[in-house]
Formats: sequence, structure tokens, C-alpha cells
Amino acid sequence: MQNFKIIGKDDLLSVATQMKYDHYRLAQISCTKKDKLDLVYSFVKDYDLENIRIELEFDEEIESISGIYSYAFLYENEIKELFGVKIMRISLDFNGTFYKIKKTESKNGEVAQNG
Amino acid sequence: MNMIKKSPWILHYDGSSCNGCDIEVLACLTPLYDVERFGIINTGNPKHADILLITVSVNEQNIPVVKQLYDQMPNPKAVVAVGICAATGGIFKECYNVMGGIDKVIPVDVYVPGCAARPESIIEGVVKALGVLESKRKANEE
Amino acid sequence: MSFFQMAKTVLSSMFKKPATLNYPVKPREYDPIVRGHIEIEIEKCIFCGMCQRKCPTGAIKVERAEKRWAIEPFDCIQCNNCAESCPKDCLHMHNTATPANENRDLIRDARISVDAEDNKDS
Amino acid sequence: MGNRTIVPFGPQHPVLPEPIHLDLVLEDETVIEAIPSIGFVHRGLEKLVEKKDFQQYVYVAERICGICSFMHGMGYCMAVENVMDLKLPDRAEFLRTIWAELSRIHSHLLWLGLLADAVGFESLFMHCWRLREEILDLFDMTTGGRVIFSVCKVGGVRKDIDAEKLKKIVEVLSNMDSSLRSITKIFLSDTSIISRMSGVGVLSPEEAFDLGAVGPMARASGIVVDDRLLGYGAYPHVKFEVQTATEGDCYARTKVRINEIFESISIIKQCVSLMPSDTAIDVPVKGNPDGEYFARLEQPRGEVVYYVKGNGTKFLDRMRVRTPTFANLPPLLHTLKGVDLADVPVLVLTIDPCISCTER
Amino acid sequence: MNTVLFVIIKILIIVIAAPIVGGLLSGVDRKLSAKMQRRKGPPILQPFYDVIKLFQKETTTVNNFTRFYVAISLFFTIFTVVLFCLGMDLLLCVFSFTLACMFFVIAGYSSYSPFSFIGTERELIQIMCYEPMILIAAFGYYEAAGTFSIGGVFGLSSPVILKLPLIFIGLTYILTIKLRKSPFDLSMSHHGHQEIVKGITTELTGSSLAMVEITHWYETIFSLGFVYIFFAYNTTASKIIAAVICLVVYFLEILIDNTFARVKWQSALKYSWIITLITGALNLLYFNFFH
Amino acid sequence: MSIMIPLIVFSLVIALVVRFMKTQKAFAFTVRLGAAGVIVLSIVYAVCNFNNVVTFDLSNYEWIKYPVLALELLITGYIVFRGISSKKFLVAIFATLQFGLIAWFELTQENNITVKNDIYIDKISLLMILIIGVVGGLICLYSVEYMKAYHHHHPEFEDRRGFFFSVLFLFTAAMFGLVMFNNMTLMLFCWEITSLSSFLLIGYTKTDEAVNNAFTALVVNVFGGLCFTIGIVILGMHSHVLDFNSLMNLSNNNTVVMLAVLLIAVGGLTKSAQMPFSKWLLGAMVAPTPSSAILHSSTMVKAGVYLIIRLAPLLGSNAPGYTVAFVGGITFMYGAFMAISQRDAKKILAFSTISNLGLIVTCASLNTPEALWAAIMLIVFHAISKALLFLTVGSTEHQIGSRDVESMDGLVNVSKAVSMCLIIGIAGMFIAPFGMLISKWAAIKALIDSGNIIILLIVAFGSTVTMFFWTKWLGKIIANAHNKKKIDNTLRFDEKASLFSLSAMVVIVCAGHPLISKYIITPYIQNNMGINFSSPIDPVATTIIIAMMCVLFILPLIFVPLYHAHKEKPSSIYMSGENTGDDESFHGSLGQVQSVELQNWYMQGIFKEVKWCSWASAIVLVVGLLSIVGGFFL
Repeated sequence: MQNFKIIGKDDLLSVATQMKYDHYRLAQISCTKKDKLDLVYSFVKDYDLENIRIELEFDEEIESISGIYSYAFLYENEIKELFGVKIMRISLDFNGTFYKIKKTESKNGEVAQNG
Repeated sequence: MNMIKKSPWILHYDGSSCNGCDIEVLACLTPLYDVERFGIINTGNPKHADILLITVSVNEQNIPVVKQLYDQMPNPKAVVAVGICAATGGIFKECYNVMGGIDKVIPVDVYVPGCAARPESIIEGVVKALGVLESKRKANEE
Repeated sequence: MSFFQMAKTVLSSMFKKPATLNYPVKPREYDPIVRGHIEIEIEKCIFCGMCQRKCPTGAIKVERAEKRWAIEPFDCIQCNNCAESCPKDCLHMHNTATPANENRDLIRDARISVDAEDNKDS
Repeated sequence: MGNRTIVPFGPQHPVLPEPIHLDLVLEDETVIEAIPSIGFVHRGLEKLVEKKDFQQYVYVAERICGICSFMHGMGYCMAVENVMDLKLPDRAEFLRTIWAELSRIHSHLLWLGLLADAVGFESLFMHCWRLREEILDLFDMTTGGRVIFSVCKVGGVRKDIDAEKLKKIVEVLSNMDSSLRSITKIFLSDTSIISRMSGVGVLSPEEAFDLGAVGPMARASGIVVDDRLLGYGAYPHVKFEVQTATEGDCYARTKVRINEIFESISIIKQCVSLMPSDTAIDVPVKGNPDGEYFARLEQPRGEVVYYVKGNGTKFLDRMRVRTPTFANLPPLLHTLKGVDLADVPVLVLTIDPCISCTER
Repeated sequence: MNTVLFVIIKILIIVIAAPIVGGLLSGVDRKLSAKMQRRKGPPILQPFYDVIKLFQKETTTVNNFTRFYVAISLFFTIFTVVLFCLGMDLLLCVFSFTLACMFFVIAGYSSYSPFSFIGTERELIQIMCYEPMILIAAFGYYEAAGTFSIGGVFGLSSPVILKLPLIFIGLTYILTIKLRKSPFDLSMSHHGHQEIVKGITTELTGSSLAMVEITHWYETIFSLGFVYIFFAYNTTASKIIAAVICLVVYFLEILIDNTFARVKWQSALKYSWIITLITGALNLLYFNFFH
Repeated sequence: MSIMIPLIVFSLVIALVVRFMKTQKAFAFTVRLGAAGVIVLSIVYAVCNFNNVVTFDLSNYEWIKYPVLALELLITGYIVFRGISSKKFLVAIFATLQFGLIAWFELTQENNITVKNDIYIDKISLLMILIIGVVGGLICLYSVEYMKAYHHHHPEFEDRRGFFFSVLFLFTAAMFGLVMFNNMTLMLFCWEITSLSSFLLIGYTKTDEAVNNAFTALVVNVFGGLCFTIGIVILGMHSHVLDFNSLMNLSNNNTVVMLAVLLIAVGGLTKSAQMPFSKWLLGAMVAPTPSSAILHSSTMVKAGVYLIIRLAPLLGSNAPGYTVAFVGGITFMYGAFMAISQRDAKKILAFSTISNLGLIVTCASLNTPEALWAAIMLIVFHAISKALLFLTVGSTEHQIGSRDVESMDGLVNVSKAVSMCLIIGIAGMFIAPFGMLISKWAAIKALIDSGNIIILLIVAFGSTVTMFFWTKWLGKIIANAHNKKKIDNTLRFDEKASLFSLSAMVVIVCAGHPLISKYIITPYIQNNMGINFSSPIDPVATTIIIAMMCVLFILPLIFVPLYHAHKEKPSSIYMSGENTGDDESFHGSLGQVQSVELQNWYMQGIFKEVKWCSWASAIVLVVGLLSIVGGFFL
């Protein structure tokens, strides 16, 4: 079984910086929505996989790591749109027009659960 | 003399597809199937096309696009829905972002089944669409 | 600088037979393994509903009470899951595809007699 | 502003096999800026795990993309099998590897054809696709489907390939060799093609890392990364080399992919000769997945990441797939700047885009 | 009176025969291309089916002028071909042909549609590529034949090609552009997939598009006519040989079409100008100093 | 003397009167009167003197050189003063040198030279008078409303309209003099007045840029004047010749004479902005449009080529001939290439002017009848078309607030009248049946016949490039864009009158070019060269050209009823399916409504102004030096 390192949301930027410094590549960011938002950041170096898990309340805000990993903006826009994760300061923010899914659904929070 | 049967030009639009039917549509153009035998050209431009081949269902964002393309095609025109997703939504039917069959957006003339539709089926569907075009042209003239 | 690299292929192709299968003129022979459409031997069916449960797209409808088995060919993804799960082995994958049609509400109902169904197809 | 050409590129556009939209800002014909818009193919497949059970979901996973369909099914199964701790029979692993590599050949040939088409070389496109049909015939013969195989399942594979068909595969591949070599040689040596690819969209190794490139895109920039070395499937049993190039331009990417075709042929031949005689192709699946796992495997387009989280019921909690094109989009957008409009399709193609993978 | 009638009949024959030959050539082109790609290909008459179909279809338009410009372009192309076949002044033919091209370009501009516009710019670049060579070929012809009159070719005792071998090479190179063959099919390609959709013709439908197609048939005749006058002189045999050489050149263009990737405009401009300079300048200078 | 009165004096009087006007009404009246007067007088004059060569001897008026010298001193003084006060010492030096030289020459050396026919008005002078009178008059007429609007749009500039109009008429008078005088010293005097007017008008707005450009123009022109003067002095002292008529009879084997001819030709080259002197003409575009039209495209720059046409008998297959022809050829190509990378309409016109003048210079210097025919035809067509284009650009600028070609898209929807004039003007510059092309045709024939292969190649490339930039401009105007853009576009009567008459002239002169050829140019050439000569374009071709012309105007008329009868279904523009519905925008990537913008290609990477300018100058200088060295000293 793989390891998932749990960190607080305030440590994200420093951990990401460290990862970048260690020459890790961001493999993906994913979100699972149960009673909390469960964010998993995966980093890959050659054949080595590191997973970092952050648990968030629904209304909690989190910093974008697009300043560190420029290409994170795609993942962040995706989870922002599909799960309603409040990500701050994304380098290129589509503001909910990333997938342009049907807007009427988002009122009752339906959309926010998929992905 | 009606030439539309001898030179149907197609426009292919790939909706929210899995690519399976798309590459089969492309495969129809290639030496093994060579639809150019029937004068079929894949124009890639709605304004030149007679037949709109839509592979797979549409999502919210595709609806205006498909409508636009359909509107831009000059009459007579026919629509062929390729693949079961284009007919009913198929396996994607239950996805939140999929609208189901193409016929919810534009009128469809021929449905081609298959997941993915085989080139033979697609050729068959296009040939069926030719009959539709023919009758539409007649209706136009009257 | 090397131009006309393709010329050899192209010129020799001119004197070869085209690779074209000539499909509608010459019907295509499929390998038996090819997945085309599902047929049922209705007399063997016990209407257990296994195929309906296993079908990933919900194309199969089984009504045990009415002894009715129907498939919506425009929902079927030809995965062969139903045939594999059928306890009585009465579902078979045929290697020819459902014909293209101008009307998609073509539910193949196994209760309809074979002749009638053929008429409807053509 | 006001002095630049701004045109929409896509979603419906003849050079785009799949819908994607770019706002292209041009000066003369040079791209100043390209802003992407996706979502035309977004269906919401990841959420579908809540409606299909984990075994049915294999069929959905296969339809994430119709080109690398088999690899998607395989990746999903691998993730679930790892969660459920299933050990597959060797034959199943070998069969999967054969299909996977055949898929790679077919995908690369398809890509070569599209590339030829993008540079306006129609006859080469036709010849590439003619060769590809021979691979598709092999699929037809072994799985019953040309595009979507439906042979993978959790716990193994659903169909076996008998010895005769294995022989046929080797035969077809051997017969293809000479025409394949003459076709690929054109890509690598014809001046008119090289002039369209060489020096276009250069991605240095540093940029490739900074932008998170994966697969052939990264390998063409000299980064040695190939997830097949992780040792899944039958790859530990076969010998192969990771194909790389150093130039980082479209030409290098073409070269890498062409070499991979021949590498794949060699892998398949090895698999066939090493094929275990044990006829078991699957293991029984008991219970439901509980736990989570990241599976990574190498698709024709690069690394795909499957994340599966089960909760003990037959419906999974979460299935996430990060496809190679998603990772390769930022390098694409980066390299698009400063090229000509005529290069845009070539560049878009050299990442071998699979939008339906990307948006799911 | 008789001569006038004779000329009118001649003009009618030219106007009718040219597109038929052009269309047939185009059909042969498609068939041969298909063969080269190991396909069966469409019937030889396919281009006619296409054009008739287009006339039968509805014509939609993005503005009121586009079709008009296309029609003028067609008119002047026919005009050029008639002038050419009647053996008039070669330079006048070139000018009138340029006028026709200009109207086609203007048709592209008038729609203000993104891809049509980019195609138009490329078309202009293409005109810029081939125009010097065509002009120089006309100059060379004047030097070699002593007259700009095309009819004068049949009074010569030796073919023009002997005096202008390099210019002929340059001209065949440039014909690839005029016939819209790969590698120079930048502005609108006969093949399906191009980054600018269908270039200038993107917005044209129905009869407008059919007119463009017919224009192209006339253009083919005009281009091959240029080849013809390099070989024909006052013997009958030479006329037949010249016609055969036209076909050979056309076949060569088809072969080139199938063996080259499309170039970018920069290369198109660079190579065609360099070739023009080398062949045109050398030939003219040589001719001027030694004759 | 009487023959000068109607034209020159009338212009001078108007110039003087208008200087002291203050109100718009007064301006309008006087300038209209002046313009109409100039037009009518020049036509009347041309008609009256059509069949005879007018000559006049000033030998009884020896004293006239003193007032002329005094005026020259005044002018020189003014230039020196402006030069020194603006720290442009080069201008002062050139001007002083020139005046010193001419004063010395006239006061001490001139006595033993007999000048016969100080005034000599033959067919070409007559043609020039018509151009100056009619085109210039129309431009003056146009400028009445234009200047009013100009100051309305640019309140930041001081309103010096009286001065402006005054200089305009002064210039007209000088131009009349220039083309009438056969005596070179008197011609030089007019020459300097034109230089001065150009300087004054470029600097009209008194901005730093304007003043700088004015000085650039002045320095080049005064340098040209200096060369001219040296040439005159050499001719006078060596061959005792001071008039063109006698000049023609000199042998063209004499090195000293040829040096003098080359120097005078250099004067002509500076005035007509040939390489390497062409920069000033671009700077001159800061001036208000009418002055650009009259000075810098249709008349003053023609003075340069007029001079070269006058010198033509001595040019041809000799060192100065080759040099001048080559300079013209290079300039033709350079101007055309550079116009590609420009988006400011006036800059395009300026480069195109430079380019066309290059062709005229080339033709004039070949000294074959066909070439001369082409050169004169080019002058006529160019003057009319360019004047029309400049004026239309001026009107366009006032209507859409910009003279950027890119902002002219859909102009045809905004203002039908202006865009029609623009289209006719552009068509006149390069499209097949129109005038410029006919002349180019003749030029090509002349070039082949004279065996100038290099220049022939240059012309082949240059004309192609010319077509590129004109067509893309034309494309912008007729584009079906911005249908909703509506601007208050009332063209005033004066503007309309001059624009429409010029447009009509473009067409009429083109259709009537066989007449011009038959009655003006051919007699001139026959007279001058003493040979039997007819138009280089054969009658059949002429007929076809005129037929094409008619077709161009008749076809639309045929199509209009057809269009009304058969309406096509309107359709939206193809935008990859992302249309928003108004044909001018699409759904952008970030969810915004993005308007489509289509911009022509400028290829600024390839056609860099500075790079090409230095290359072209270098080539011209090297070739010039080589030919001088080769021609004179070997």
C-alpha cells in the first residue's frame, strides 16, 4: 500500500517548494468529497511517488501552488470548478469556465460533488 | 439529374466522444475503406458539407456549437449520428454533463449503431443518408 | 537535402492493386470472434435477469412476470458481458453489426417472431 | 491591442480530430498568445463510479478514450487489483502486455498519419493508416473489436489468444516491418517534412521538467522516464530500451515515437516467445475493494495515473485519472507561442493530444 | 463578316472546351492520386458531379458581394483563356489573369471571416511567389520569339524551349503554386485537413464554390497553355509533342503533390524567389549576351 | 512676357491676397476662386496653345536677373537664418554655397552666354501645366474644408491657414514657372521656391517632429539645388550653354558635360526622393494632407522627374544614364518592399510614390522613345491617382479618426463615397486595365528592348510586391466588417467636388490614354528625337484594355438586377462553431465574448525599414561611384 502523508493546509506551500527543490514533478492533484474535502497532491521523481493529503472544511480557503508548479493551474481550476474548492491566487484563473458545465446544477451543490 | 447522390461531402464533428467512433470515421477515408469512391470528401467546413456526421453525444458546451454547424450547412442536408452514444447517450447516458442523444439538439436522419461503430456501419449509414438527402431535395423543389 | 523520398512508395503503389476492400459491393467477412450484436435463444431463457444486472448500459430489459426479454440495440456497447454471465448460455454475440437505421427506437423484443423482426430490419 | 489578428481555433476544425478551442492571437501568422478552452468532451466519467459498480466500470474506463482504450481499462484494473491485493496469473500479464504494445503501435501509426496530414502530406497519411489497419485486423482477430476491445477485467483478461493467433501476430508484425521502415524513413529523412518539424516547438529538458511534460514529449527533450520500467505487466520479463532524443522539437518527438514502434514490435515478439503455457487467464474476484491506490502506467501518450479509493462496497468512492495529455497541455501552450499558424496543428499533434482522456 | 463569325465560334469552342478538359484533368488527378495512395479513388467524372451538385445546392452567403467578386474572377479567367487561345498578347494575358486572381483575393477579403482572411493573405503571398516568374517567362518569350503575341509561336522555326530552358524549369516550379498543389497549397488545399479550414473558399457555398472550381479548371488550362507555347512551333509534330509534354508536366505535378509536405509561406516565398532569380536571371542574361 | 501673366501672376496674386485673410468665409471664397481660376486658366492656356510651341526670349529683359538674384538672396538669407537658429548648420552651409556660386556665376561669368528661348513651352510643358493646374487646383479646392476640419480636430496647432494657402498658391506659381522656363538659372530660382514651400508646409504644425522633418527635407533639397547649381555653372563655363534646348545638342561623349548632366540629374533625384535621398519624403508626411498631395506626390516631386525627362536626350547608354536608371530601379523596388511593412496610409502612399518615381526615373533615363512614352504616361497617371488617394485618405482620417489602414476595415459600410474614391484610386495604381499598368507595360517593353535585364528583373519583382500592399489595403476597405459602425460623414461640397472630379479623371484619362498618347506624347517624342514613333501598345491590345475597363464597370450593373431577383440565404461566418451571432465575435476561452480581429500581414521581420534602407543606399552609392569612375575616368 502507498503512503499518504497528511499535512495541514498552511504547510502546503513549503512542502511544495521542498518538493520542487528536490526535483519532484507534480503528477496530479485530486479531490474527494465526503464529509470533508480530501485533497491529494501527488509528486513523482523518476519512479518514486509521494502523496500529500490535505483535509479541508468546505468553506476553507487554500493557497494555489501554481506559483511553484506553473502547470498546477490546470488541476486547480479543475477541482475548483468541480468540487468548489476555494483556491486562492491561481496564476490563470478560469473562474468556473474551465469545463463550462451546466450552471443551473451548481445551485444546489450537485455539481460540486462530481469529478 | 440529381448529383447529390454522387458527391456527398461530409462534415465530421466530434462531440463529447471517446474518440473511438472518430477514428473510425477517419478510417473510412483511408485506403481500406476509401469512401472517396462514392465522391465523399471530408470537408471539415460546414458550409461545404451535405452530411453532418456527429460521433457521440453532446454536452452542455457542445450544444451551441452543433446547432451553429447545422445552421451553417446549406440545404439539403442530413445528419448521421454515429455510435450508440450519439443515438441515446450509450454508456455515458448517466453522466451529469451528457445530454443524451444528438436528436435532443438537432434533427437526426440516420442512426449508426455500434460502440465503436465499424467503418462498414458508417458507410452504410452515409449511404442511407443519401436517400434522405435525395428526398429532402425533392421536397425542397416542390 | 533529400526530396522525393516518397516517390518510390507512391509510384510503386500506382502499379499495385488498391488496398480498398470495396465494401458495399463485396460484403465483409468477419472473424467469428468479432462482436456485432447480441441474439437470444428465447426458448432457453429462464428470465433470471442476470444479463440485465450485469449490463453496464442498461440496454437489456427482462420482465420475468411477462416472460419478456428485450434489448435496445442503440444502447448496447457490445461488451459481451451479458453473454458471459448468462447461466443458461442462451445469449450469443453475432459478428454482424446492427444495421444503420433512420429510427432509433428499435427495441428488439425476443417475443416478436423472427420473421416480423427481419421485416422490421429491412 | 487592436492591431492583432484574433481568431477562434476550434472546437470544430478540420485539423483538430477532437474538439478543443484556442483563442489565437496572431501577428502576421505568428502566434503571440494561445489561450485554451476545454470542456467540449467533459462528460463526468469520474463521477460515474457512483453509478456503475467497480466491475462494470471497466467498460466505462475503456471508453475514456477510444485510442488508448485498452490501456485505460488495464490501468483501472491494475489500480483495483492493487487495492484488492490480487495477483494475476502470468499469462494474463503477458496477454495484457501484448495488447498494450499493439495499442501503442496502432496509436503511434495513427499519430504518424495525422502528423503527415497536419503538414499537408496526404499520401503519407494514407499509407500510415493503411499499415495501421493491419494492426486493427489483429485486434479484430484477437479481441473481436477494432477499437474497443473489452478484454480487460478486474482479475485478469476475458479472452485468451491461442498459439495459432499468437503466431499470426508475429507473422503480421514481421511482414509489416519492411513497409513500416520505408514509411518511417520518410518522416525522418524527407527534407520537406523535416523543414516543418525541425526546430519547431523546442522544449528544453529544463522546460520539460518545469512544465511537467510526460511520455514521448519528455523523452524527446532528453528526460529518461518510462513508466514501463516500474515493472507492471510482463515488462520485467522482456528487454527493451527507453527511446529518447535530445533536440526537444517536433522532429525529436517523431523520432522517439517511431523508435517506440519498433521497440514495441520487439516486446511483442519477446512476449509471444516467453508466453507461459499455463492457461489460467484470470483469478476469481471476491469481495469489494477497500483502500486506495495510485497506479501508474505508460500509455502511448505518456504516463497515466489512476487513483482508486474503495470503501468496501461495490461502488467506489472515488476514481481519478490523470491522463498524459492533461500533463502535456502546459508544454503545448508554452511552445505554441512564437510559432506560425501553420505550425499550430503540427504542434498540437506532437503532444499526441487525446482530449477525451483529458476531460473525461 | 465571315472572319467575325469564325472568331465568335472559336471563342465559343474555347469557352466550352477549356473547362471540360480542365475538369477531366482534375478527375484524372484525383484518380491518380488515389492510386498513388493505394486507394481505388473516385470516378474520373467526379469533379463534374461535384460541380453540378454544388449548383443544385442552396447558395448561402455572408454578404452580398462575395459571389459577385467570384463571378468577376471567373469572367476574367475565361477572358484570359480566350485571349490566350486566340493567340493575343502574352503580357496582356498575364495582366488580365492577375486581375482575375485579384478579384478572387478580394472575394476572400470581403467576407471578413477569420480563416478566409488568413487564406487570402496567403493567397496574396502565393501570387507574390509566382508572379515574377510568370512575368519573366513572358519577357523571355518576347526575347526568344521576338513578339509578345502568342500566335507568333507557330511562326517560329524552332521551339522557344531551346532558348529558354532555365525559364521553363522555373515556370514548372511555379506552376505547382498556380495549380494549388502541395507543397504550395497554402491558401486553399484540395485536401481535407488544413489549419485554415478551406482558406478563401471557407465562406463560399453552392454555386459560388462551383464557380471557384470552374475557375480553377480554366486556370489549369492557362497554366498548361504556358507550358505548351514553350514547345510548339511551326510543325504539326511539335504541336502534338507540346500537348504530350503538357500532360507529362501535369503528371509530374501530381507526383509532386503526393511526395511533398506543405511548406510555410516563408519558405514558399524564399524558394520561389530564389528559383525565379536563378532561372530567370541566368536565362535572360545569357540570352541577352549571346543572341 | 505676356504669356506668363495669366498663370503665374494669378497664382501669385491669390497667394498674396489669401495671406492676409482671417475668416473662414474669406478663405473659402478666395481659395475657391484661386483654385477655379488656376484650373480654368491652365485648361484655357493648354487649349489655346495646343498646337504651337510657345517660345519667348528674355534677352531684352537683362535686368530681370537682378530682382531674381535679390529674391534668391532673400530666400537664402531666410534659410540660413532658420538653419542657424535651429542649429541645422548643414542647411545654412549648402544654401550659402549655392547662393554664392550662382551669384558669382551670374554676375561675373554669364555675360558671354546667349540664351535663346528663355521660355519654351512644348507639349510636355503643356502637360505639366495641365497637371499642375487641374490637379493642383483641385487639391487647393479640397484644402478649404479640409483645413477647417483639420484645425477643428487638432486644436493644439496654431491656426495659420492664411499662411498655408498662401504658400500653396506660391508653390503653384513656382511650379508653373519651373515647367515653363527653358533657362536653367531661372528654373533654378523656381526650383528653390518649391524647396522653400515644401519646407514651410512640412513645418506647418511647428511640432518638434514637423520642424525636424522640415529641415531634413530642406537639407536634401538644398543639397540637390547645390548640385543643380554646380551643374549649371559647369555647363555655362565649359560649354556656354544655359538652356535645355541647346543642352540637347551637345555631344554626350564629353566627360565634362556628362559630369554636369549627372549633377543636374542628382538635383532631380533629390527632388523626386530617389535613393539614397528618399528619407525626406517620408518625413514630409507630417504635413497636412493637401500639402502632401500637392507637393509630395503629384507635383513637386514630379519636378525632379521632369528635369530628368528634359535631360533624357543626354542620358541613355552612358555612365550617367546607367547610374540614374539603376538608382530608379533600386528605388522602385525599395519603395515597393518598404510599403509592405507600413500600416499608416500616408506612409504607404509615400513609399509608393517613391517607388513609382523610381520607375519614372528609370524610364526617363533610358532615352528610348518607348521608355520616354512610358515615363510621361506614368507621370500623368501617377499624379492623378496619387492626388486622389492622398485626398481620400485625408477625408477618411476625418471620418474614422485614423489613417491606419487597419482601422479602415469595413470602410465601405461607413462611407460609400469615400471608399469608392479610395477603391478607384487604388485600382488606378496597379490593377490591370488602369493607367499605371498600361505605362508599366510600355516600360517593360522598353526595358527589354534596351536590354536592361537587371532593371527588368527588378521591375518584375517590384510590381509583384506593389500588388501585394495595394491589394491588402483594398481588401481592408471592402471587408464586410463593422456593419454597425456609423460615423457622421458629411463630405463637404469642396471635398466632394475635388474627390469626384479626380476619380472621374482617373477613369477618363485611362480610357482616353490613346488620345493623350496620340496628341501629346507621340508628337513630343517625334519632335524631340526626330523619329517616327507610335504608341508602344498596339491598337488591338488598347482595344482589349478599354474593353476590360468597360466590362469592369458594366458587370456590376448586370449583376445588380440579378442580385435583386435572386437573394441568397444569409449565413453566419464560420468561426469553428463558436459564433456569438453578430459575425464579429466569438465565445472566447475564458468565457468572454471575444471580438474577431483581422489584421493584414506586414512581415516587418523581413521588410525592416532601416536594414533595407541602408542596403539600398549602399548599393546605389557603390553603383553610382563605380559607374562614375568607370564612365568618366576609364
